[in-house]
Amino acid sequence: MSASKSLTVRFEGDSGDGIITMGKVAARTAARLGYHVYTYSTFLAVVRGGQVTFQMRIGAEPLVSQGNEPDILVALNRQAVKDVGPLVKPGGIVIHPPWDGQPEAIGAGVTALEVNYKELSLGETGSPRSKNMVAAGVAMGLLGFDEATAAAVVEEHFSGKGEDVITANRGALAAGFDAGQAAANAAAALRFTPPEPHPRMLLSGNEAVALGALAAGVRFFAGYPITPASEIMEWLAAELPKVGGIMFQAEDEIASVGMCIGASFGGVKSMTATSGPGLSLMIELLGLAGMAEIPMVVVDVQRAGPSTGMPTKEAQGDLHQAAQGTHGEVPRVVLAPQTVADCFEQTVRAVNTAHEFQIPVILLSSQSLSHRMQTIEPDELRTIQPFEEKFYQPPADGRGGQPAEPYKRYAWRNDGMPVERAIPGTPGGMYRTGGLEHDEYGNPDFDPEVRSKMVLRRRLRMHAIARHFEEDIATEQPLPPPAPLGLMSWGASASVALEALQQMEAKGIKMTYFMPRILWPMPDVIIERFLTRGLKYLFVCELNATRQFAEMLRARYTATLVKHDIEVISIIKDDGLPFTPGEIEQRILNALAARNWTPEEVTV
Amino acid sequence: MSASKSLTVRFEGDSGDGIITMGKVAARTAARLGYHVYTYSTFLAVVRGGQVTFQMRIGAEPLVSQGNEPDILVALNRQAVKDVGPLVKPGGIVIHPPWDGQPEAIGAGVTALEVNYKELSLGETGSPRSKNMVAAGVAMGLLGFDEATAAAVVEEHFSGKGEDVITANRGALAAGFDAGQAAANAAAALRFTPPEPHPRMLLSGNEAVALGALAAGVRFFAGYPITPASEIMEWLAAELPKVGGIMFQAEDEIASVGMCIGASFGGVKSMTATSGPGLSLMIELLGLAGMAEIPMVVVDVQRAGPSTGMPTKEAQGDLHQAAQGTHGEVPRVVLAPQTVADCFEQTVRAVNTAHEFQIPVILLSSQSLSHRMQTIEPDELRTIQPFEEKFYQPPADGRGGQPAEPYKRYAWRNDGMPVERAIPGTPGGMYRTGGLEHDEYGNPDFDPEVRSKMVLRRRLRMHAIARHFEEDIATEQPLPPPAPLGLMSWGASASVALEALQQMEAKGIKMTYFMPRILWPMPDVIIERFLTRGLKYLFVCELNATRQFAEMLRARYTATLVKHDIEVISIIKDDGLPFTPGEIEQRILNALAARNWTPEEVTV
Amino acid sequence: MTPDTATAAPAAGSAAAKSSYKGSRPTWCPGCGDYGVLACLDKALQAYGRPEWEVVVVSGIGCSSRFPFFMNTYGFHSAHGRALTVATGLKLARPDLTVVCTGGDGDALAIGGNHFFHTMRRNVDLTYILMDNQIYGMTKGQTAPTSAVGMETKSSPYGNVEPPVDPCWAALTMGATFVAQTASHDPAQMTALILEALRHPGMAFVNCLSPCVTFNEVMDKEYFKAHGDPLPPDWDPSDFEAAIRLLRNAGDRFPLGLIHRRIEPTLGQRVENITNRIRAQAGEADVLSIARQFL
Amino acid sequence: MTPDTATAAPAAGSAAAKSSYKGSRPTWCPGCGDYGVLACLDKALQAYGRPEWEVVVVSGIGCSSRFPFFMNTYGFHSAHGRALTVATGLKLARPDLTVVCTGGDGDALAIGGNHFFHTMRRNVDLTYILMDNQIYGMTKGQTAPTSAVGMETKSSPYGNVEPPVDPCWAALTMGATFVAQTASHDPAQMTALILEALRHPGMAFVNCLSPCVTFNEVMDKEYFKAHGDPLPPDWDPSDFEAAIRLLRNAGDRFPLGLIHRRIEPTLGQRVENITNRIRAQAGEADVLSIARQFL
Ligand SMILES: Cc1ncc(C[n+]2csc(CCOP(=O)(O)OP(=O)(O)O)c2C)c(N)n1
Ligand SMILES: Cc1ncc(C[n+]2csc(CCOP(=O)(O)OP(=O)(O)O)c2C)c(N)n1
Ligand code: SF4
Ligand code: SF4
Ligand SMILES: [Mg+2]
Ligand SMILES: [Mg+2]
Repeated sequence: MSASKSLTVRFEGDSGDGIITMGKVAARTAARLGYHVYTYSTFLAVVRGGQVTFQMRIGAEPLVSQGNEPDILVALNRQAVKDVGPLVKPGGIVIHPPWDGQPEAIGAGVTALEVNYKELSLGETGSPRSKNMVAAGVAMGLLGFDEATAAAVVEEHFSGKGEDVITANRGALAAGFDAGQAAANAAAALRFTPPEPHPRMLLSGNEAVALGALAAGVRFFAGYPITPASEIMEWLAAELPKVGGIMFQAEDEIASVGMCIGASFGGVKSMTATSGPGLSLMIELLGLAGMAEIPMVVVDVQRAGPSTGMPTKEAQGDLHQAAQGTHGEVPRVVLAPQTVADCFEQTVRAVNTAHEFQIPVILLSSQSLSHRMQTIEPDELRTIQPFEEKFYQPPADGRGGQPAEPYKRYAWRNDGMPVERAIPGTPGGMYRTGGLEHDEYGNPDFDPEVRSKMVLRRRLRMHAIARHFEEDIATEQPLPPPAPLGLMSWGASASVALEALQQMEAKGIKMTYFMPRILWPMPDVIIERFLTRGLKYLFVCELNATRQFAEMLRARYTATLVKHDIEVISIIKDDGLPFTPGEIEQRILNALAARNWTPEEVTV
Repeated sequence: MSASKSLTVRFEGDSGDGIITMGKVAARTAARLGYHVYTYSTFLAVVRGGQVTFQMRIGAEPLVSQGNEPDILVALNRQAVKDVGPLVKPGGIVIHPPWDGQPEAIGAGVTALEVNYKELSLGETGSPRSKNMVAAGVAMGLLGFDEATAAAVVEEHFSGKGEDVITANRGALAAGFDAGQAAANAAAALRFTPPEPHPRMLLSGNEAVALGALAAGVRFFAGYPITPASEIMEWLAAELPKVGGIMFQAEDEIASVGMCIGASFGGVKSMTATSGPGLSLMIELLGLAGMAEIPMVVVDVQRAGPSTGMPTKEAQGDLHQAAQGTHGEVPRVVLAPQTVADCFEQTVRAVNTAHEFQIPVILLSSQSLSHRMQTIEPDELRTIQPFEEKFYQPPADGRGGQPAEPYKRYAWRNDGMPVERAIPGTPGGMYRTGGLEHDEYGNPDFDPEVRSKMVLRRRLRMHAIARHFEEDIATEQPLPPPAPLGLMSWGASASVALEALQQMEAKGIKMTYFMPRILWPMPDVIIERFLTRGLKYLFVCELNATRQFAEMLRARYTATLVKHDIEVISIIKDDGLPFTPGEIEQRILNALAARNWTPEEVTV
Repeated sequence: MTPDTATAAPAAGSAAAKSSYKGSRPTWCPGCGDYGVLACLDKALQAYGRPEWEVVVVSGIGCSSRFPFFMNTYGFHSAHGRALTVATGLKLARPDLTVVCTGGDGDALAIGGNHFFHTMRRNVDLTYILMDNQIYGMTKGQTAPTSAVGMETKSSPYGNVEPPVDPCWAALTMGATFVAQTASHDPAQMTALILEALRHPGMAFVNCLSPCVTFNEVMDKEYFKAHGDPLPPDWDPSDFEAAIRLLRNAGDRFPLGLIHRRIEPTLGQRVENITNRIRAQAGEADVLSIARQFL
Repeated sequence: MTPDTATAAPAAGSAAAKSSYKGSRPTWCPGCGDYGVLACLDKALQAYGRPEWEVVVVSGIGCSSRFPFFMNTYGFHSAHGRALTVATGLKLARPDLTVVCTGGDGDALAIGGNHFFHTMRRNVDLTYILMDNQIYGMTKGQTAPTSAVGMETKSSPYGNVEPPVDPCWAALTMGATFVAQTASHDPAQMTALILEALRHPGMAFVNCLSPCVTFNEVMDKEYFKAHGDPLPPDWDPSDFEAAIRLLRNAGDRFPLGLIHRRIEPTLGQRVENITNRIRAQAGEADVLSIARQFL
C-alpha cells in the first residue's frame, strides 16, 4: 500500500460552461487509454447559476479517493481561478482564459497558461459555444493523451446530436489539443503513461448500482425520481427492456416499494432506489417486506438531511434509520459500498442476500459516490454469481392444488432459515401472507407462544446472516497486521480514510483498520477480533453529526471496549462535503497529539 | 414504599358478554367511592369471537400496576373458569354460572359461588341480555360497595339509550347486589374501605392524553384512526369544539402531521396521535417539523410490530424509531408516560416542551396504558401550567410590514435556543421556511459554514433541552438511596417494575432505581449520577426483543459503564403481553442467582 | 401470456374449475355484508374457471381486507391503503396471473386514494372489489370518505363535515375502463358482475354495498335495498357521458349494474409493446453486451 | 373572520395594497414559464389588496415550489407533495389568512395526488396555482403524471406508457368549486383568473401552462400558444356538465379561461357551524368542567 503515480485535473467554471461534459470526455478518454480514473463533481440544487467543478484524478494503479489539491486547474472563468488557483500544488499548472483586467493571484511555483477558449472555438466552429471542448483538448494535449482516442470519445458523446455538432466539437477539441501540445513542456514532470494500456469501464456510482442490479438478475424496478438517485432508475429504464425486464415509474416512493413487494411475491427479483426523504416514506412497507419475508433491495443514495436538506450535498446520515428506524423490529440487512466498483459488487451482494435469506436489503450509497466516475476492470462482470433462488415445487402426491399437507411458508427451522418460496402459479403452494403476526402457514396468530417463536425466528435469521457475512469478510478482507491505532469507516468515507492511512504510513505512522461493507447485522466475530488485537485508540470516520456508526459500535461492543480499555474517537464532518485524505490525517494527528501519543509508540 | 391494601377482581367471558361495560361500571363505582383503581383489559383484533378480560384492581393507596393473580374471578362462561380459575389466589372467590355438566376445577382454598346471571336477568328484565349487570352487581355486593352509587353510575352509563335500557340494567344490577350481599361473608377477609372516600377521576390512558392536550392548550388535532390510539382523536372530536378548537380526521397519517404543521405554523398548538404504522408514515414530515422548528406533538400509542403486527397487543418496540429513526438528523424530543396520571402529565410536558423549544415531541404511550383505566386526583388538573408561547411583535419602527431589519426566524444564539416565532398575520415578520437547509432568515443556503452552524444549532437545542429536563427530574424524581443493584425501565413497564421492586424490598432485597420519562435527549447528568453510586448490576426492563433502551444506555454511557464496571442486564419480553411484577422479580432473582449474588451482599 | 381478452379461458395446462375457492372460516361479525361478497367471488371464480393457484387476492387492512385469509388462493394482506401498489407490481411482473384486489372504502379511498387514482388511470388489468360500508369497520366506527355529510360517527360526533366520495364516480372519472355497482343482498347480480369484471381486460372496479352491522346502524341491508336502483334494461355501458350524468345526479340513490365499460390498451400491453420492440432492436442483449457502453 | 365572500375586502386594520409582493430574485432558468406566473400572482395580489403579512404561500418541492422564496409574504416550502396538507391545517386553524398554494404537476398530482383528491372534495378555501410543464423540472426531466402517452423523457426513454392526467379534469371531478386554465404567455388572462381565484370562497384551482425550457423541449411557449383555445365568450362556468364535456373532448387542446365555478359551503364554514353550535350548547366550557365526565 504505497502511494503510486497519480495526477489530479480540476475543471471549473460557470454552470453554463459545460464543465461536466468536458470532464466526462477527458475522463472517458483516460479510461480508454488504460488509466485508472476517479472523478468528483459538484453541481447545485438550483438548476442554473453558480460554479461547477469536475475533478479528474488519473493513476497508474487503482485509486481510492479523489485526492487532495489539484495539479492542473482548467478554469473556464475568472471565479474559478480566484477560488481554486491558490490550491494548485507547486509544480502545477493553471489554464485560464485571458484576463479581463488584473490577473488573479496564483500560487508560487505554479505555471499560468492563458488560452483564449472562446476565440479558438469561434475560429474553428464559428461559435464560442464549444469552448469547453477547446479546454478539454488543452488539458489532454498537455498530458500527452492520444488525440484519436479523444476524438472518438467526443464523437460518441455527441452521437445523435447531428453531424454539425459532432464536427464543431471535434474541431474545437483539435484546436485545444494543438494549444496543449504546444505547451506540453510545462507538464513534463507531471505526465506519466498507464502501465497496462487496456481500456477500462468508466462509470458512476449510480450506473454501477444499476449495472450490478442487472447483473444480479433484477428484472423489476419501480422508482420515483429524486436527487441524487434518479440515474439508477433512468439507466434501468433504458436497459431493462433489452433483457425482458421492466422499469416502472410509480406515483411516489410508497408505491415504488409496494410494487417491488408485489413483483417479488410473484418471483421476480425487484429493486427500488431513492434518497433520504423517499426512504422515510418507504419505512412502513419495508416493515411489511420484513414481516412477510419478501426479498427486495432498496437503494438509498444518501444526501445531506434532515428533511429536504441539501439534495446535492454529501452525508452519511441515514444509517440509524436504515438499521433500526422502523416501528417494531424489522429484520433487514444494510450494506454500504465504498467505491464505484464496490457499488457494483455490493449491489450484487444485496440482491443475492435478499434472495438467499428472504429479507429486505438496504444499500446505503451516497451523493459523492453516486455521481463520481471511476474505472472498473471489465473482468468484474464475468466473475459475479447471481444467487439462483429455488422455488417450492408441488409435492408428487399433490392433488389438483391440494397437497396432503398444506404448504408452510414460515415453517420453523432451528437455524432461523427460510424454506423455499411458493410462487403464485405453483399448484399446491397457495398460502396467505402479510404484515400481521402469523403462524407457520402465514395465518394471523396472536398467541403469545407463537408470537415469541416468530420473533425468535426473525432474530435467528439475522444471526445466520451475520455468520454468513463473517465468512465472506474473512476471505475478502483479511485484517491487516494489528496495531494500537485503529481506523474504521464506512461507505464513501472508507476509501478516503484508506488513503489517509496510506499517507500516514508513508510518514511512519502505522494503523490497523477495518472498513465494513456490511453494517447490519454487524459481523460481530470479525469486529470483536479486530478490537482485541492490542487496539488502544479506535478512530471512526463518518459524515454525520451524531456519530451514528460509532454509537452502534459502542452499543454493541461495550463489554469488549471496556475489557480492552479502547477509546473510540469519532472524526465527523457535517458540512455537506466529503472528507479529504489530508483532513482525516490531520484530525487523527491532532487527536493523538492531544493524548500525548508519540510516533515511536506506534510500532509497539 | 410498602405494599398496602389492594384487591384484584377479574371479569372474564365471551366477547359478546359485555365484559368491558361491566368492568367499567364497577371501576367507576369504585373510583367514586374513593378507591384507587387500576384496570387492565384485553380484546381481540377481530371484532367478534374469543374471550375478553377486564381486570380491576382497587387499592387504599395509589396503585402502580395491574397486580398479579386475581382475588375474585367473575366468570361469565365456563371457558373463563377453565382459563383463570386455577390462578385465583387462596382465600379468593370464583363467581360462575351454573355448570352445564362437570364443574371446572378450582384452586384449593378458593370459594366457588354459583350465580345464575341469565335467570336473574330474565326474572328482573324479561331478557337474559343484562346478565353482565347482574354479575357486576354480585361482585360489588360481595365487596360491600354502596349500591346507590353503583346505580347512579349505571344510569349515567346508559343515559341516551332510552329509559327501558336504564331500567333493565338497574334492575339487573340490583338483583346482582342482592346475590352478592347474601354471600358477603365469603369476602369478609378481602374487603376494605377507602381511607379518603372522596371521588376520584377514572380514565383511560388515551383519555388522559386527550385531557392533557386540552389542558395544555392544544386547539388543533388532526388524526387518522388506528388501534390502539383512536380514542384520543375521538375524545377530542367531542370536546375540542366546546373550547373553540378543531379536531379534523385526515385522509391518512401523512396528511395528519402535515395539517398539524400548518396549524402550528399559524400559531395554534397542534397534536396528532397514531400507532406504529402511522408513525412510520409520519417520519418524513417529522423531519420537516424538526428542520423548520415547528412545535407539535405526535403521540405514538405503541402496539406489537413490526408492520401491522398485533394491533391489540402490547409492546415497546418503537423507541429506536422515535429517537433516531429519521433520514438525516432531526432534532426531536421523546417522552414516555408510565401510568395513566402520567399520560396526562407527560402530555402537558410534551406540549410545553414543543413550544418552549420549538421542536417536535413524540409521546410514546403503549397499548396496555392506552386502554387501562386508572384513578387520578382531580387536583392534578388545577396545578398544571400550560406554557404560554410569546410571539414576535413587529418592531416599533416597522413601516407597513417592512421593518428596518428583516425578521430572522433562525437567528443564531449561543445557547441554541430559538427566538420568538413570527406568526402569519404579524406585520414585519414575513419569512419563508421549509425543509431545506437555510440561513438565519430561513432562506435556502448550502454554504458549508452556514450548514455546519445550523447543524450545531440543532444539536445545541437538544443539549439545552437535556439540561432543562435534568432540572425537572431533580425535583420530580429525586434518586432513591444508592445500592449495588439498580433497575431502570420506561413507559408502561416502569410502573410494573416499581411494583416488583416493592415486592423484593419486602423480602429484604433492596434496589435503587431510575425510571426516566424523558428518553430523548437523555438526561445525561442524572443518569451518570445514577450510574456512579456503587452500582454493580443494572437491570433494564422493556417490552421488545432488541433491548432498545438498554442499547441506547450502552451507546451513550460506555465510558461510565466501563469505568465503574457495571453490568447491564436486560429483562425483555416480546410476546405481546405486559410484564407482571412477579415475572420481573423472578427474572431478576434468576439473574442474580446465576451470578452467585447472595441477598446478604445486598445491604452493602 | 396474459388473459387480456374479454373471454379469457383458463391458461393452458390448468386443472378444471374448482368447486370452491374458499379458505378458512371468516372472522367477520355475524350478519356482516362481506360474507355475501365472499360467496359471490367464490362463485364468480368457479365460473371463470382458473385454478386457484393462478389467482392471487391482494388486500390492504380492514375488515374487508381480511378477505385473502378466507380464500384458498394465493393471498397477500398488505398494508393499509397499499393493496393496489402490490397488485400492480405483481401484475406487471406476472401478467399470467389473475389478480383480484379486495378492500374497504377507507382503505381504497382515504389512505389509499393516491394509488386508487393512479391505478385507475393506468388501466392495470386487475379486478378491484370494494366493500363499501360507509364506515371504518375494523377500527370500530369512524367516518369514512364515503360517509354522508352530517353522519354521526365516533370521529364526527357532531356530524361529518366532508362531502363524500362516490367510489363509482371516482373510479369512472379517474379512468377505470369497467365500473359496476352492486349490493351484497343481491348475490346473483353481484356474482355476474364480478365474473364480468374478472373477464374484463383492464381495470375493472366493482363497488359492493356491504353493510357493517356493528358500526353503521344507518346503512344496513334495508337501507341499501331501499336506496338501490337497477339500471334501466336499455342502459348502454359504453356511453361515458351517460354514466357521468347518472352518477352525478344519483343523490342518495345507488345505481346498480354495469355502469360503464370500454376497451383500451392496458398498462401491461403498453409495457409489453415496448419490451417487444426493444428486444427486437437490441437482439441478444445480455449484461456483458450492455456494459460495453461504459468502455 | 374568514374572507369567505366573493368580494372579500382587506381585513379591517390592514394597510393599503402593496406595490409588490415579490421577494428575493428567482433562481429559475432564464425563460422558465414560472417567472410569468410569479408576476401574475404579484399583480393579482396587488388587486386583491390584502397586506403581505396576511398572505401565506405554501408549496411542496420542485422548481415551481420554490415560489414562496420569491415572495415577500409568509411562506412555507414544505415537503414534496404535501403542500395541501400544510395549507389545510393552516387555513382550518387560521381562517383569517389568505392561503395560496403553488406547485408543479408532479408535486400536485403524482406524490401529492391523495391530498389533491381530498382537498378538492373538501372545498377548502384555498387558491391552488399549479405550474403545469408536463415534466419533472427540478429532478431534470422525468415523466410527469401530465406527460402524454409516448412522450420520451429520461425515465421513459421508449415513450411514456401512462395515459396522462388532465389537472383541470382532476380538480373538477374531484370537487373543486373553481377551475380555470391559463398560460404564462397570456399574463393579462392569468392575472385576472388568479384574482378571481383569490376572491372565490372555496377551493379555487388554476392550472397554469408554464413551459420548462430546460427539460421539456416539446411543450414550449409556442406549443402552448398553438394548442390553447380561449373559451367561447358565452361560456357558462356554472354548467358543470358542459365543463365535463369540454375537458373530456379536449384531446390535445387546452381550453383557456374560467371553466367552472359554483358556490358551496367551504370546509371552514362547515367546521365553524359545528363549533358555533357546540359552544352555544356547552356554554362556558373549560378543562375543569369538561373533565367532570371522569368523576
Ligand atoms: C397506516 C395505518 N393507518 C391506520 C391503520 C388502522 N386501520 C386499520 S383498518 C382501517 C380502516 C378500515 O376501514 P375500511 O377500509 O373502510 O375497511 P372496513 O373495516 O370498513 O371493511 C384503519 C384506519 C392501519 N392499519 N395502518
Ligand atoms: C419524497 C420526495 N421524493 C422525491 C423528491 C424529488 N423531487 C423533487 S422535486 C420533484 C418533482 C418536480 O416536478 P414538479 O412537481 O412537476 O415541479 P417542477 O420542478 O416541474 O416545477 C421530485 C420528484 C423529493 N424532494 N421528495
Ligand atoms: S365490524 Fe362491520 S365491517 Fe367489520 S366484520 Fe363487523 S360488521 Fe363487518
Ligand atoms: S428546469 Fe425547467 S421548470 Fe425548472 S427552472 Fe428550469 S425551466 Fe423552469
Ligand atoms: Mg369501510
Ligand atoms: Mg413539473
